[in-house]
Amino acid sequence: MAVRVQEDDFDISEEVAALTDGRADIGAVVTFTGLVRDLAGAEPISAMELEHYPGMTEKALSAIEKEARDRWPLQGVTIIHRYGLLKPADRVVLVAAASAHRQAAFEAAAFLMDYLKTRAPFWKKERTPDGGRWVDARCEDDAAAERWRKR
Amino acid sequence: MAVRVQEDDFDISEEVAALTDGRADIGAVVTFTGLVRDLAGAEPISAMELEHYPGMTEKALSAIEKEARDRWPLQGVTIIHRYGLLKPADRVVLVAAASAHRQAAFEAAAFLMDYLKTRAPFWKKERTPDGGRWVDARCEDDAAAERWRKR
Amino acid sequence: MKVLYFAWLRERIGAAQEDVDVGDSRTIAELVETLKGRDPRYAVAFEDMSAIRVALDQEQAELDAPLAGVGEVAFFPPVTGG
Amino acid sequence: MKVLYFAWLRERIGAAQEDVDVGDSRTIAELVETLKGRDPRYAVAFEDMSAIRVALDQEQAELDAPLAGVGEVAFFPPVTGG
Repeated sequence: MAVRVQEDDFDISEEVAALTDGRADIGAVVTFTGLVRDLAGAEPISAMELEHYPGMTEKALSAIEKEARDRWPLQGVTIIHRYGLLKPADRVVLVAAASAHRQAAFEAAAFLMDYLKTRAPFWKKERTPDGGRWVDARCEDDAAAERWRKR
Repeated sequence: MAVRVQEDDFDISEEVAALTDGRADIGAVVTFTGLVRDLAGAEPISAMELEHYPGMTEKALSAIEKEARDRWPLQGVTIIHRYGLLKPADRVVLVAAASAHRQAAFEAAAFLMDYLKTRAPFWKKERTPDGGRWVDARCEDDAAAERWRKR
Repeated sequence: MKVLYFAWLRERIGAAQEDVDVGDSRTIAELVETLKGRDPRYAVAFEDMSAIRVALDQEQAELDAPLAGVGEVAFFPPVTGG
Repeated sequence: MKVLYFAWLRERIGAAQEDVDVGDSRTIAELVETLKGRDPRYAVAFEDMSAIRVALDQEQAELDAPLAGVGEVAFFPPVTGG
């Protein structure tokens, strides 16, 4: 399955191999891996809780994958997003895009992340020394998604 | 070493782990993997010979890495390029860029590939049923590198 | 109708999910008013609707979207995954 | 001076590397003319200089770059790695 929502970690090489094994028409694979950082602004983070909307999450990610495949000639797409309790340095999200040429793979991977950030129903809560704090949505993410709007 | 020129294959997960292990200040890692395709235009390719200029290759790749680090706030950069005889579906090149945020990681990885394509002294010869053929440089690659020129 | 709450909305309302009699609410906005009149927790949670997103049957929707034929409504803050 | 050839230049000239007496060549362009006068293989290989790139001591250089103080000259086609 190209889209997975899971508590478990993932392995980048395995996911790339799943896209490329047994075929020789792929010239470029771009991956993005998102990780938990231990700082939010000035405050240290001891853990990150990731909540999501089961059912809608898979639908939203599949819709984002379809949109990417409609826009670029892709031989493969993978989106994996974890949920549950994560620690600093843990992997959170993987997207991978495979194409004959690098421009399509780069653009599609950036697009997948921009849309995922603004359309997939996940919410992060940071645990800090002061307690817990829900992460605010970032204007920059809306702007990043906006640049893919078709004119 | 951030830059490696080698005959051996590489493992994407290992290279990403080398960038991220033991630190929690990295939020984004983008990788690009280039692979040998089995078609060049209409002709099937049975193998690809990759020649390079030992000494100059490492210098050129290190200069490209330095340029990327000057332009973006990066916590890590990896460039691995293989040489020798490769087969279709073999991995040729890996670049990885690690940063706090995804935009820097995406842009730096794309920049590294665009500059590598136009500045690192590698030459590809495709083996086809008709014999061997040196790959021509592509105008698109010059244009892709040109977009990073500082204005 | 099945109503879901996520993130700080879930925490403020004190429930992840409940079955709600939507009464004569025809739109999401009217449903929100109905809920706010039912308990102060809703009035607090739904105080600033500009900070709240809505999905009908797992598709994002606007506040004036009609509820007719809908089985599942979800309220949540702007998403922060990735 | 150490002169290196890569890819199809190496194949046409029939050598990857040679020691060349540059004579009174002061620039790369003059060295190319010297080589072309030495053997027809060079005349063929260097026929279209717009298709050839040059490095002096492993740094890319232009055809009019001076040879003074240079230890290693390399001739090659536009690069095609990645």
